[in-house]
Amino acid sequence: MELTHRFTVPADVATTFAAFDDVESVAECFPGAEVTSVDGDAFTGGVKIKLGPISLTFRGEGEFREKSLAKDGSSGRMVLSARGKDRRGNGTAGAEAVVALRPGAARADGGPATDVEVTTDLQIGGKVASIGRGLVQEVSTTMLGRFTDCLEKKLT
Amino acid sequence: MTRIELTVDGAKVSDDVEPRLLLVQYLRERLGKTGTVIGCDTASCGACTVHLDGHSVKSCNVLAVQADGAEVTTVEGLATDGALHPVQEAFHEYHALQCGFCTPGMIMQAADLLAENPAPTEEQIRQGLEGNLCRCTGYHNIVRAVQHAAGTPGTTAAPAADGGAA
Amino acid sequence: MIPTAFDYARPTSVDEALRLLAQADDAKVLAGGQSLLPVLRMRLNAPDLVVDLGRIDSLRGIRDIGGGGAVAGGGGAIEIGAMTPYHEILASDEIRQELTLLHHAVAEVGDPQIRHRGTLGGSLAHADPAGDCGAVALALEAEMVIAGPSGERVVPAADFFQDLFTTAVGDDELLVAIRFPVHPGWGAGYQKFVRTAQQWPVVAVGACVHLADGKTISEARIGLTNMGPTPLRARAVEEALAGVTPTPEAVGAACAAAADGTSPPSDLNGDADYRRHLATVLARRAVLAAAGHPQ
Amino acid sequence: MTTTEEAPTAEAAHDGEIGRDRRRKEDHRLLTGRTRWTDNIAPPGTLHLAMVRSPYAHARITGIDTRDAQASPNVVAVLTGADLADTQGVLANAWPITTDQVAPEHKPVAVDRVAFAGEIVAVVVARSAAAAVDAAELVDVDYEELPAALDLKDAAAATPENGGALAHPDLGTNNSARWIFDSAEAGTGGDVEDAIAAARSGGILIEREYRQQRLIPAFMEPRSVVVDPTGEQITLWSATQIPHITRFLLAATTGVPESKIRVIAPDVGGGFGGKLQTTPEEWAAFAVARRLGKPVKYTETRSESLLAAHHGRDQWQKLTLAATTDGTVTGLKVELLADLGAYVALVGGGVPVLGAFMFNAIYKFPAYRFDCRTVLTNKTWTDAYRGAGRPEATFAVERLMDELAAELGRDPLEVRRQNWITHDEFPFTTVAGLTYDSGDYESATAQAVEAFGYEDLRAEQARRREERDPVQLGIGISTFTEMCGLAPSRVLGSLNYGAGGWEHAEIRMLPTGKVEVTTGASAHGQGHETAFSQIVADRLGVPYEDVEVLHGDTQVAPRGLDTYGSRSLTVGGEALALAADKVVAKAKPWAAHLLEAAPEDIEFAHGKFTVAGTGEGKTVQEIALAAFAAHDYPEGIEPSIDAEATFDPVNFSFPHGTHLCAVEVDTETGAVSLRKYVCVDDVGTVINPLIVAGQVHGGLVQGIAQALWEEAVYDDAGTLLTGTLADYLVPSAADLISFDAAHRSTPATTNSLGAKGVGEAGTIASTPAVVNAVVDALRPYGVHDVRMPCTPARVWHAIQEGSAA
Repeated sequence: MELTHRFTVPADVATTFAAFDDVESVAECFPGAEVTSVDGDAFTGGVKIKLGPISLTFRGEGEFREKSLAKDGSSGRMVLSARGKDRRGNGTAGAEAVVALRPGAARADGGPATDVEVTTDLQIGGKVASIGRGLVQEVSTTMLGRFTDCLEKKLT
Repeated sequence: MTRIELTVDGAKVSDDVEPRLLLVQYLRERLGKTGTVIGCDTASCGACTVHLDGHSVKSCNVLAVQADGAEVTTVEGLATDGALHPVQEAFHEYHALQCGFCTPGMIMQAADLLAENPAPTEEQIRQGLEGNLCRCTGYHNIVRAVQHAAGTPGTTAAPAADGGAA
Repeated sequence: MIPTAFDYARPTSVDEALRLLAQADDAKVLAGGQSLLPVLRMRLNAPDLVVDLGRIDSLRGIRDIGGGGAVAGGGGAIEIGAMTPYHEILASDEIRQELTLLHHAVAEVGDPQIRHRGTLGGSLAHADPAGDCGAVALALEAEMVIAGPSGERVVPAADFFQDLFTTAVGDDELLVAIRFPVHPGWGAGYQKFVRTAQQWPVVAVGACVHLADGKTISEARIGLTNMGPTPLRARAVEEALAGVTPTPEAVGAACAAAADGTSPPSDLNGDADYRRHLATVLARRAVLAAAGHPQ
Repeated sequence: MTTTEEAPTAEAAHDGEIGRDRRRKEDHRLLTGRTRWTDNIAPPGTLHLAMVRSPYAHARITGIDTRDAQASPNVVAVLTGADLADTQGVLANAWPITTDQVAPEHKPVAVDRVAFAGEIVAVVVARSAAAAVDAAELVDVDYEELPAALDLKDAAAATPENGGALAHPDLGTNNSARWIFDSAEAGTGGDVEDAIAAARSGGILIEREYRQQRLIPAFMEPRSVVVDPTGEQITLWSATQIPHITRFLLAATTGVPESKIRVIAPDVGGGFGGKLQTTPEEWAAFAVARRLGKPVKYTETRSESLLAAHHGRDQWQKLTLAATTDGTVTGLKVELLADLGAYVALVGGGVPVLGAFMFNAIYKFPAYRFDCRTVLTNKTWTDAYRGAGRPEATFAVERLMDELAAELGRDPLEVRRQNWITHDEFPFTTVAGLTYDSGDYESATAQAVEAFGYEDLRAEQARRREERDPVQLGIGISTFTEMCGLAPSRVLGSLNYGAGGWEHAEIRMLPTGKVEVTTGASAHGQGHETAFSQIVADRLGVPYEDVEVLHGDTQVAPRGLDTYGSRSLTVGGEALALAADKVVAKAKPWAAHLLEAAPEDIEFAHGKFTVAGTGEGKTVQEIALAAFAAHDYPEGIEPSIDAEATFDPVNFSFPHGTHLCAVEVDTETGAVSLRKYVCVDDVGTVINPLIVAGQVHGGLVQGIAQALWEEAVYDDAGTLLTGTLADYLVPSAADLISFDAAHRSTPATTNSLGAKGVGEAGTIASTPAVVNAVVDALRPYGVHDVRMPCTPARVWHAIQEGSAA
């Protein structure tokens, strides 16, 4: 399941890049998420997905597979991968998110802007993915939408 | 544990049960009413259908604690004084069962259907059985059996242990 | 499969239920249980506490609440307790005559066994985008009565459904009743499209229309099911229908906009394109049925 | 909708039991809830099992932490594949279709690698089922994901060199076996390439690719197993079709002597091939019970059943049909890929081979080639599902005959008539090398056409087309035959099948006059107790009520090869008939002795031995009592008139039939609804018309469901998306109509009963009838095919694409 979210941030690419680089701060935007440890580009944590009838707690680890920021600030890109499993052994989740940053059109006040594109390949597996019209997939999509909405608000 | 008291097939029973215990598990595991069976986990197949206070329900989709104070009739309580219920008779006569696993639920739902509508059309019978899956009969003979039972005296009056049909 | 262990409470009043919810960390409210129990059995949820509303008698019943109150329209209103099972709604002559669209939709919910246990309030609070009654509540411009720690509040259906499985009901609140304005003289049509009978709708459309002088559509309200994360109103269709003589061609043309502003899912039952198309066909059929059979 | 009485036919007038529509003996216990399902059985002290299953399609197990689960309340043990490695045995493949077949070893509980989502990685044993499930959630398994082979075509093409995913990397290939039949090589027909070349230059060539989607048998009773190791024997109760095969393979793969194993299939709630399996769950339960010395029980949930019980069908078929411009078929070439899933199941590899002999169906094709590859993927294993191989073949050829007719602009019935074997040509040896012993396709078709109102429906179709009615009518035809009564042991041996095909029966004449019958054919809904009672009552001349049929217990009926492939009546029923004849033969000297007459003067009729020309006689039941007492009997014979018989037929049986289906297709929504379904099946002699009609109805719906509703769907990571009955769409009564199912009879010549078998007929025939009808409705819209299941979305898209073309 691949999902793409796009938004624009009122800051230059380098500033936006730095904001994304702060895993703990970014995680605050995911409802129910917490980062328990950070070690260089790797981190561990959990996320409690709680929506309507569904309540699942995933624990796992993630890492930045790639981080590149053009020296001239013309582009930034990071690839973040994370995987986890449900606390009750009923499912697995894996995600690879590619964050692509490009300078956006200058703002009305003349300040810099960055166009952000987050492409997430989300894979829910195990029992939870097998039941009820892809309910868990739908829920995950919704949660991811809320996450990027929050990021957008946080950075703008 | 929660204390429950209910009437099952005419007999009063009481037990302490875990709140998470499903009615069908209570019937099967605690009361030995193994005539009622479990066919799925999503309330799709209807194999576990029983009557709860006179109405058909899927007993896998009701907690035992929710049945506290209620009257439950299972397929084992449907025959009265050794005589089969007209729906049971009709299922036999019209070969409306093969492996028989869906049969208890199918019979309980058919009995409920006829209690609510004593003279259903074929279409109404089919709609009335939409919550019960059968893999053997193709439903053809089930529909005929229910049509036949609809014309049989004694079908529409729910059995005494049923607590009466609404 | 058996659910995970939980504590169980069976309050006999709304106040008691609210107190339990306020104290609980992780509680689920059990109404008819027809959607909740499969979820618990699949262990997609493992609440600490289940609060069973089954013994709160005040939550059950169908009441004529007259023309006053918050509900506009002048035709009076009917209040349905949140814990009223579908089969009671289905058996009500009053609902069949005054809220025909609701009657039609309820007749299509699940299967007979589910309708014996399932409740209107339970399903609306569950807010499954494929549930039959959400779109109908929107089309009928129902109002939701929500009880909370600080008393009751009334939320229009349009503000009630917020997102996938998300409503205006807070964790410490309960949906206690649904009020439906009665629209004398309006016609109703409900079109549910399924692949097999007991399935959730692939798409469903509920329509109610008012015909001026019995000929021209003066006003229409259309609710869409499973065309996005929440039930939706097809506003573009409603606008296009105003003043239209309900011929198949004219209604069809107006209903071409049925999928405007929707974001239907793609799943095993159909892709989003197909659902968008289906919405236009079902909307036309629902509107024609509504216009052809005014009350 | 029509409700038609099942054809009473001539047999109804028969004064014996055979042909009577007896109400079933089985019914009473099933109607009143006194049934003995495996899940109802719990010896004292039974422990309950829960399975920890892999969420990944393909992964290495890098660690299993069972500590929390072990510490969970009421848990007795948590056992991993490593714990059970030495005792759990393996799951055998009984039909390696080629000598060089590639097959991975299949351990019941995975030891270091999982090859499909749902594979068992650990077993939790607890004092209650709930405690076992609670603890199973606490087993923490670490996996390292491996690339998964999922798509059938990709998997077939994958090699270590091209980097394609391999289901079992150590095997170096996903291709398990390649099996070819070529009529030119076999000497049964010409070279299909010649026929294709000729058609290419001046005839008609129909080239199509059809997808047989993956199905799930979805028997109503979830599988369940109870193992009691206490006492001298280990008793295993299982919801299985094959107690005898299970006992043999348990012994063969675990080292426990066969004599120490008793397998019981009590009441079994449907199978349809889905319980024709030796399962990881049975083997694991057996190993755990032996290890703990306690009775154990495992009953799967429905979602586990859909995930892990074997699936069926799942083939890609590439077909080339050559014909002359006058519509005479000159050759058929079949290239087939069959998805085995992660392991080669009990007879899974052989399923396409069963179809290989059937692609030519009822037709006189002069040249034929069948080339199939079985392919391993990281999905649930596949094996027999009602019809096994033959529905796939029938679908292909019946779809092709419709396509040929469309190409020619002719009525599809006419094209079939032109090509089928006529009644005066039997016995007929086909291009696939089978000899069809009997049949009458013309009569069955004529009867079906009349009952259907074929001409009227064609007229209505024309009218709707003319009026551009948004709801179009389609008519589908399927004239099928099948090889069934899976038996001839020599033939099965020549196909490399691991067992024979005989069946065994025993008749015990009890002193009270009751007749105790055992059969190795273990029923799961087919009504053996009734139909077999009829056969025995007829042959022995005893009251039907006095016959008791026992089955499904290796201690009660020790010899048998179980129930599948529509074999019970043609093989098992015949064994019973032969045993009954032996009883009569054994009783005859007793009768002569007791009646003080010469054996040659004794006549037997209606259960009574009489002295020719006198009224004096003894019933076979009276002789049974005399044999029990054994006070007075001829010298030189044993004091028993009991008999047993084993029957191994010389050929398969070949039921056939004509199925006609009318559907209405709503071109606005793509919805397909059944309008009318008529079938006339020739299943040979009918023992019980009521049971035969029931088998046909049920079969029809399973075939119709393949056409319209059912499909097991995986996502691109190998997760089964149709994991509940809310997602895997088994139809209900509300989705169907009543059927007009009649039968005719040209008796089989391969058994004395004349029976041909009926269990699979409806399923085999109905799928192409429905799809042909859907396509027929949509031909004016430029539609030539709709992939199964013909969902409304697929139908609607097909119309859009067809109309745009």
